[in-house]
Amino acid sequence: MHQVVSTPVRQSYLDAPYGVAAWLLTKDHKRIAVLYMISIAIMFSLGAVFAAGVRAELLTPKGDLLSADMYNKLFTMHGVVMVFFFLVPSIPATLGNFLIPIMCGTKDLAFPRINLLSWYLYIIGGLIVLATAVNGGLDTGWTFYTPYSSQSSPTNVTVAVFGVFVAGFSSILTGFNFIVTVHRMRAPGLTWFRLPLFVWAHYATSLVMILGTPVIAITVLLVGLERALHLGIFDPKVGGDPVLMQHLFWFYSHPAVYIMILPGMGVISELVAAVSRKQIFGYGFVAFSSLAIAVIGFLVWGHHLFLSSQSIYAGLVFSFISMLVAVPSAVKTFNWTATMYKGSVTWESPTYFVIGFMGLFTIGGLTGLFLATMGMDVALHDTYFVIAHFHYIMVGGAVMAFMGGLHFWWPKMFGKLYPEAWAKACAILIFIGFNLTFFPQFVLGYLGMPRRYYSYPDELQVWNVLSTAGATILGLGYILPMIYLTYSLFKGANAPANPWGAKGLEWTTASPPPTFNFEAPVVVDEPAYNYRPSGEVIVG
Amino acid sequence: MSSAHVVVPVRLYVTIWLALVVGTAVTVLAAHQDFGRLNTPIALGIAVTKASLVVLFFMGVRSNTSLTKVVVIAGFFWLFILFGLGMSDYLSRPWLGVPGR
Amino acid sequence: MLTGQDMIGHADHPHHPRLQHHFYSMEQQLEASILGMWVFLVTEIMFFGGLFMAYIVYRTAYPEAWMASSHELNVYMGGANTLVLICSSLTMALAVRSAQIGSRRGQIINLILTIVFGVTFLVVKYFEYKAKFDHGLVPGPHWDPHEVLANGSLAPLSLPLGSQIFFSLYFIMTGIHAAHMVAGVVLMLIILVMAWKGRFSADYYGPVEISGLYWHFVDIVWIFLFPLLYLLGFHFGGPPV
Amino acid sequence: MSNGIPLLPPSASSVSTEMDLLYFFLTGVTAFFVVLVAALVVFFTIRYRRRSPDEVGADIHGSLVLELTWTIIPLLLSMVMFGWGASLFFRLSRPPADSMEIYVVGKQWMWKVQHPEGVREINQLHVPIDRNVRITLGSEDVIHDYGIPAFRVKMDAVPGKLTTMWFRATKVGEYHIYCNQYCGLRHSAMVGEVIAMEPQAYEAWLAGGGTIASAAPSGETLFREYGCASCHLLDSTGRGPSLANVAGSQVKLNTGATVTADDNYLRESIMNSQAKVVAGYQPIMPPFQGVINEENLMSLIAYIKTLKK
Repeated sequence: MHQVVSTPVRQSYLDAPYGVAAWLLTKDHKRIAVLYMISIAIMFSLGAVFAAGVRAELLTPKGDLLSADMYNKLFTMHGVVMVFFFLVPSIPATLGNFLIPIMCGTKDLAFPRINLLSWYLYIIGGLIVLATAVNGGLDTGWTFYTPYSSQSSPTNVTVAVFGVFVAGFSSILTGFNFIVTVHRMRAPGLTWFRLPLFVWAHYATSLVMILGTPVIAITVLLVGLERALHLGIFDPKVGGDPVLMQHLFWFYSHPAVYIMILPGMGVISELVAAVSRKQIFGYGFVAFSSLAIAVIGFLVWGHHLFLSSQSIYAGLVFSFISMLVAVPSAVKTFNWTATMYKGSVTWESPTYFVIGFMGLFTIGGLTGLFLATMGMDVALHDTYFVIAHFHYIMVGGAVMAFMGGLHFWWPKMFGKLYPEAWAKACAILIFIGFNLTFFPQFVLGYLGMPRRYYSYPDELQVWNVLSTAGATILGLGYILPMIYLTYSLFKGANAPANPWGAKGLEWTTASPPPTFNFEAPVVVDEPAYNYRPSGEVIVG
Repeated sequence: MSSAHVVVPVRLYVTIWLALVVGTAVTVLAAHQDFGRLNTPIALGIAVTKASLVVLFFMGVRSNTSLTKVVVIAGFFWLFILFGLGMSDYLSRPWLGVPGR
Repeated sequence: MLTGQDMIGHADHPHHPRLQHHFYSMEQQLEASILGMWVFLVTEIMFFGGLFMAYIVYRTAYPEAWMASSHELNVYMGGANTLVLICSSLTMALAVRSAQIGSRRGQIINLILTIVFGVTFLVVKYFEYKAKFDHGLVPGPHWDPHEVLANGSLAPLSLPLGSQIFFSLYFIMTGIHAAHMVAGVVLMLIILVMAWKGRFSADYYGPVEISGLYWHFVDIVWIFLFPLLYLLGFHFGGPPV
Repeated sequence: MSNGIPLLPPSASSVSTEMDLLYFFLTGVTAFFVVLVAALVVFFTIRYRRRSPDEVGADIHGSLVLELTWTIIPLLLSMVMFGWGASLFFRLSRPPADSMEIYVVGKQWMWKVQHPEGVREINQLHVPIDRNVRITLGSEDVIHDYGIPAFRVKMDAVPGKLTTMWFRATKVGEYHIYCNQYCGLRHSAMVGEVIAMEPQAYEAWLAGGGTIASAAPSGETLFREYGCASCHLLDSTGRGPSLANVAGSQVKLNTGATVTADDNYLRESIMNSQAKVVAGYQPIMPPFQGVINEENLMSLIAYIKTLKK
């Protein structure tokens, strides 16, 4: 790769200019990424506190710790905060925001001001939703199913859905910025097939963001209007169909799962290549599987409606396509595995996160097939099996990848090294805690325990106790990095430009990068992951 | 260099405008006639034609990059995913003959 | 496909004052903003798409109610508004053209005309909505359809089940469209001020062009709303009076 | 119900064995691939660990054969899952013709059950074993979901329409009923028991009049009180069509179309009587939407189904 010679760094993006106003009005994608990182860390912590309340209540079969009302509000806020304010923006708005312009060899995203606007919309949406949480709470579940949300719920649904509506635009603007940047801003010589897979994955994610998010926006708007003005669109009494809301909702919310996991897959693709110091196995297949997931992911939403009075024939189509979407995920997993074959695999902390991700994501993906199998779904629909499955994908997969990426790029983002031993302990704790929390929920699900239950039959207690115990370990696993990463900011050793010996444009510039990312214009003349620049490389 | 920014003669814009006015008149006149099952296809056909004129000429897609064309087509393609798969449920609900299945 | 690699040659040229620092050239900047606008319009398509989906579902379920309710809409106002919007699209296209050839006067005249047409549309819309409220065709607790008899008095009107949903969708679809019109008029006012200050030239007219794209898009939505909402009722007991 | 740590729910219906088999098949596939991937990753991590700081991996870029292998094998496996699952789902969706009919209405937060002969109960469900039972579900307010894990069946109860599920209990016992679709404050209290009984015991229970006194009027009473009987005469001379033998028959409408008079048609024709008018009759019947509740509606439908010439 054309080495941009690192002249001694005069000023990193963190240095100049200081001050609250300089940060809050910044147009620098790296600073916006940091703003996002702080905000989603707060949202994640809040979501985790809500989850802790839920798990604590479920320690015993009877409803004793909380009131049923409080319990319902807690799981609702856990879902809303974690999905719309943590998982959807997590990797794209932080790592993606920081890295995509650098990986494209450019100074910034195409629309820096819109990037900042996106963060402000996120904050406004978040504040609206949190205001609802304080002011009477919200008890609809994050799915806002009608007619419960539009007629029956005693809580402030109209305001809450408006918060989600606003946050949706923040997501749209992020995706929109990425798409234009990848199309229009790539450095000379940086062809599509020289792009890092992280960029491919984010491109695919952005497609889902811009094509799906507007539909959830109009859906929650309709729910809000229906509730405020009693328009009747989802009201069976005047001929409305509540199930239509589920169609519209899942048209976004199933692909939204890919908004959460695709960036994680992008992170893992980078990490696997870097920790193995090896060209990714089957670059083209990994790249196009991201696009395949994004596109096919739009055709499967009806598998959430098998038992909702949806036509069985539509169900057949949705089930069939859901099976197809499993294939590109399998292709990715096998390609990552094959990348490690004859690699030079480091035992540094990112490897721990990669291995953790591979295990959890594989379980999460395969258990999705249970739910896409129509007959099986009859037994599992709306049980804890569903909860376990999507936590394996979203937490086991996406959050593990996020943690891995955060550790991998931390020295680049802040120019500081974190304590390796603590990072490894964190990965191990999360892996153990996660499995202990969610594996029992698979069993609970087939035993029939419905989701969103405040009390449950006595014989299910043993699995619930295990799950709550695991959640404690998991919580510890998440608190740890908040401590040692913050510590590293102040006391960590200064990081060199390329601490991992990895390939990629981001490692050719200083740690932390200067305000305009590179000291000199970037020209790219080699493929990504070119660890053995011996000869021209056949992609595929 | 892209050809997106050709300056189009005023005459072309006025022609398109005339076509749109005529299209509006035609669709209103067509609505006065009863073509049975063809009523909606005719109305939509005229609307699609009018919209295409606006997209191609007023919005300049005709002379824009192929990427813009792909973006426009993708937008409508996704719209039809929503309509098509959504209606696959509603239209096939009576087929099995079991309520709610 | 236009990326930085095509631009490297331009990098050494003296910078245009309107070139933002992270672009190589004015051309790349313009291409990026045009692509950005189109991507944004795709999100708009999907946003309205959810409403059209609801429209299709309920029209299939309640064809009678759809025709009977459409019959209550005012085709003349709807048709007039269609023509108004088509004219505004023409003036918008001409405003962009004026910017391309650097005619400040052309921009100002055409932008003002566009704004006037836009406001006309909204005024007509206001009278239309008012009539619906007067006739009790407002979904929700105040749903109480009436019709005006020959002697001017009101008589209760019986509409089939599903009509309330038609009017819900009518208000939401045309309401969101009208909100887009308001946003468009505000946008045009901003562009007008910039044009007044002579901000645009043959090298730099991106803001006019992308605002124009937005304006045309709003026009296109109406081109579909008009037949789908207004013209349906013709087959229900003859043309409306 | 169980001692020790439960792994599977009780197996008490005609489909539970097959559902378990499908579950084990899917679990087996999952376990195989998880172990495969985990073993390979761990093995590679150890076998190819970095031995010197400057070491890089081998120059391998991909293999079309491998890519095809791990595309096609998962595809074929998922097609097996799809086929098996779809076939089971179809069987679970089509109640056998000889099923006895029970009506269940979900209401925040209870299940109201109505047996043949008008016998009623709340939250409990008494059923005979070795008999096909068809449950017609309705909802009074929001979406609920009637699930019986021991029978491996479940279905949403959606307001504004009727839905169907069926099962054949095979083992005498008491099993959980859950509401699976979140429905508000006391969602987790919307539970009950299904009591599977020997057929004779069920008959005896029915004869005893169920577990609650029949406070609600019978379908026949409702038919009279709502004035249905004044137009819908049995001999087709009334202002409304005769309802004798109407259930399940083909009905010709005034639009020329023909529909099957299933439960949802009967429901719609009462609630929204103008929607589908029988050919040869005037649309003079008032809609009963908002007049009649779901529970009474179910009674009416059950009664209409008993009408014979």
